[in-house]
Amino acid sequence: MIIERILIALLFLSGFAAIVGMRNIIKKIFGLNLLNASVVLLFILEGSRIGNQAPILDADITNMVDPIPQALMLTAIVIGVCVSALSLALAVRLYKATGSLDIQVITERLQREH
Amino acid sequence: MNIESLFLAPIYLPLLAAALLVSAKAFGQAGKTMDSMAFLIGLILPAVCLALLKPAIIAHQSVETVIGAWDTNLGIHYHFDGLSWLLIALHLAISIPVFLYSRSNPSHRESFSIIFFIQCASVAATSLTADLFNLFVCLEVMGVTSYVLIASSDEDGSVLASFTYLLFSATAMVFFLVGAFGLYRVTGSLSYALISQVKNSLTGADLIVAQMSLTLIVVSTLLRCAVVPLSGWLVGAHSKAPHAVSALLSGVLIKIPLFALIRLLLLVTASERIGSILAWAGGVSAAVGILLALREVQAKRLLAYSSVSQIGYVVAAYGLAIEVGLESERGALLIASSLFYAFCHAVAKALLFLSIGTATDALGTKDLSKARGATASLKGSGERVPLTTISYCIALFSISALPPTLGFWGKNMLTYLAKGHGSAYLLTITSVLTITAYLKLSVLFLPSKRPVVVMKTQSYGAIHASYLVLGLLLLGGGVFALPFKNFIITLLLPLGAVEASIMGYSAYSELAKTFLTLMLALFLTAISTNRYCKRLLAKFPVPKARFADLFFGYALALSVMAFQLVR
Amino acid sequence: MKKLELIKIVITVLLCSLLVVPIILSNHSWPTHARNYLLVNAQSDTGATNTVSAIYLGYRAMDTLGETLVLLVSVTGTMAILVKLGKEQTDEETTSFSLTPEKRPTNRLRTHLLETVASKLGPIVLLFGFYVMLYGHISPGGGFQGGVIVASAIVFLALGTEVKSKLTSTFVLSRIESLSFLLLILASISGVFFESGFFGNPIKSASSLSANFIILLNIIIGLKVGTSIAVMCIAMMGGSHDH
Amino acid sequence: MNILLLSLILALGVYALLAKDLLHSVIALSAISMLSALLFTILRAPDVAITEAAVGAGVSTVIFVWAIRHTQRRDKEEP
Repeated sequence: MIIERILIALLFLSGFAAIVGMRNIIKKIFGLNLLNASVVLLFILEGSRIGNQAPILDADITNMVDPIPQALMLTAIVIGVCVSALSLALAVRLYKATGSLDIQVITERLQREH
Repeated sequence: MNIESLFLAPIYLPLLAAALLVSAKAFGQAGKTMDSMAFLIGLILPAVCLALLKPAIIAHQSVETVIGAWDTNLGIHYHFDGLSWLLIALHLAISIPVFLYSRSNPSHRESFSIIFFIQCASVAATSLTADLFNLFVCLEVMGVTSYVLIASSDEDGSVLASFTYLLFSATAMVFFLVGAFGLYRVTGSLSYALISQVKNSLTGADLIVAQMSLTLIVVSTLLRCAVVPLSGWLVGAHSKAPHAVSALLSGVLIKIPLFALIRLLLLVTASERIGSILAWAGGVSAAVGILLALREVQAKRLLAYSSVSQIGYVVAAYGLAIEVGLESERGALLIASSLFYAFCHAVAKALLFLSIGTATDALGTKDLSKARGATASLKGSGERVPLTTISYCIALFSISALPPTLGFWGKNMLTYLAKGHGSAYLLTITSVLTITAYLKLSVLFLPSKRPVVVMKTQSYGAIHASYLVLGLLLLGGGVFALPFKNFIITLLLPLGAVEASIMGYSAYSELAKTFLTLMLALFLTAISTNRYCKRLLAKFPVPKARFADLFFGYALALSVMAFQLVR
Repeated sequence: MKKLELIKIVITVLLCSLLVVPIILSNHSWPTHARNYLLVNAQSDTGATNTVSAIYLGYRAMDTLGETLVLLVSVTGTMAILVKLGKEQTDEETTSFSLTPEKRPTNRLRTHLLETVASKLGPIVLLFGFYVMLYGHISPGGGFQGGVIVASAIVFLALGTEVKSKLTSTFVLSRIESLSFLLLILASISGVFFESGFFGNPIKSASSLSANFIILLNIIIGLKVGTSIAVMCIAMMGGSHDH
Repeated sequence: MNILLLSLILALGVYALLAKDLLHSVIALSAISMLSALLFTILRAPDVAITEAAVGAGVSTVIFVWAIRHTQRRDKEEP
């Protein structure tokens, strides 16, 4: 149980480190994706600890998992993908404008134009 | 129609307007008439609904309801009271003129309107919601609309500004989700009332987890308000966006999350520690923002830095109110004056962004060291009455807290109430520097000897209408400031505030102080235009916010707040 | 300078991990009362046996509306950027994904594998998508998931057929999208006039029919999501200039 | 089983961040989505599994590939 949590925490931290530290903007977006994935995994994993049946009310259901985190995560997954789609579109426009994916180079080139 | 349906009107009517516009666009029917109809449905009708609600609000009807009338443990709670009424009214007061202004710019018209109306709905939902996950969704809708609106500008840097803001706030929203996870796990609920019930009885390790989760949620929401360690994204985003969007973002959107947060903060214990941090953060924001604004030579960037500084006032009073507690008279007055000043700043800053934006467009340059003679250029481009200059002056008076405008009452009342706390000194220094910074900006309108540059000619009808609404709000608010203030205090009563009046205070007794501030500011301006001083100032390095610095500020804010809460 | 930057990054990650890791590792038992309530009442409240659907479109339908809005806005924003890019770039930048068969490198080899498989698979996937959409209230699935499957089916059809069919033209798709968005807003407002409040179930009182509202929402959301994602994918493959 | 899947996901995630070829990273992310979907099925969350498979492995991969096609495939450090 604790090992699973540690693995998820590591996934979270690696995604966060990529967002902060990587210079390539597409890699940053990969990091954001991993961050989202880790939170979704966390919610579903912990929410499934209280039962062993899928949350569909059949006749013989007695001990289902918690459906609330699942419903929340449906929303979170979709929002995550929408945000990363938008950020990728912006990244492509930045590349077309400056010819680079490196955040520092992009910043410098855009500042120089002023 | 019951009170809930009327209160929800600012959410679903703009959505209906957006849906109509989407359909009109797909069927090729979009045009001026459709746009006007959407304006009526999406902005005017909600304003009518708010007017209808006024008697119920004054009678202190505070309704907490579950959307769709489901079970209280599972449904989404919405809270209808004076605070949400005021927030929606604030947003409508700015967004109606901003929408009018935006009609002068025909490019990407349909997409702009659709996204604008969706943003209106999200702002209303944010100010009404009392559910943690719903707050997350509302903030995301608000964020996504902001990113798209910022990137819709034709300026080069706008994409980078939008991308930076997107990545920063999307990451913070994931932290928000982790916070929601922690609170749900410990308390078993997502609505504020139920969370606070359980959380206030927690002990030991559970309490620490709950406090840390609360920290994540509070800091991630404050990011949208651009308090100082979290404000790195604001300047790029607000200066590169189209003028109408800048006015809306700087005027309203940085304040709504702050006041939406108060519903949660009032319920949980130990929130007075958060309040004391916020009071200091507000003071520091005010000072740092204005110092950076003084260095700036680009008109819109100067305004954006000034937004950081002005939100500092709001946050400082807000934090002090939470620290003192709303049950006390001082706390009640402080929260009211915080909201009052948010209103003053929103109107003034929207007017500033619109008028400066129009002026720089007419001049063709934003550089304050070169641009002169905006009035003549505007005249050349087809403006018959110099309303841009006049409304700039009104907004200037308001933001520098000079009578007879709304800002005079707002700022003086706020600094008077904040007296005694350390950040009040920072606020007083800031009000002197604010005048200096705006005097520097005013050179745009000085007459120039050079020949008049005319970039383009356009019609000013819609632009002038928006100026008139905002300018009259500032002047009329100045005349009716005390009744307005008392109105706000009455409306905030259901929050747990006590009846309090500000009888012993009259802003006119502080006229001498205002005069002193003005003299000091003029003196400073005179000094700073001196050649030696300029040389000395130029030696200070300009701080360059890199991408990693944004997150460094975020981590700093997180750890300071967590340390205060867990200690 | 570079070292300072690195130290800053390390401090940032460390501070954030100090806050986040305890929350992730916390050992508090997961709350059960919401689940227990749903076990007994979900079916009578909403008429759906799939409790996730019951929450997603019943108890917390407001979140779903917000999610649909995020999707709408981000697709609109992405499309605006795509249009801007399309104006700037010349035709030489073709991709192997390109929709027009002449531009596809596979076309040169005359294998037709992609076209054949995609055109045969498309209708089947479309049918499956509608199944997932319509049965979301009693089995896993729902409007959103079904919509994404429908979107992939439309993309398959667009890849497979060399003749332009009406189903795959972005023109028709965006009309369906806009109408279903209008319907979604109208459906959510309808409760205001039926005494059940915003996003209330307007046909809640007729207990045997109460699942119908969820089915209706599933269909509307499915159409909305499916068409908007399909429009975006087709535009990304360079097929948006057909009108 | 959960631990195995999670460590695979972590390994793929780290690979996606460190790979020099961005297309490889995209494939790794897509694999992460598929593995997560498998994990969700094991954890009795079929709805989330369907969504993750359709959205994570389907739509987001298409968008990522599109973005890389329009930029550059290699992640090269610039001076």
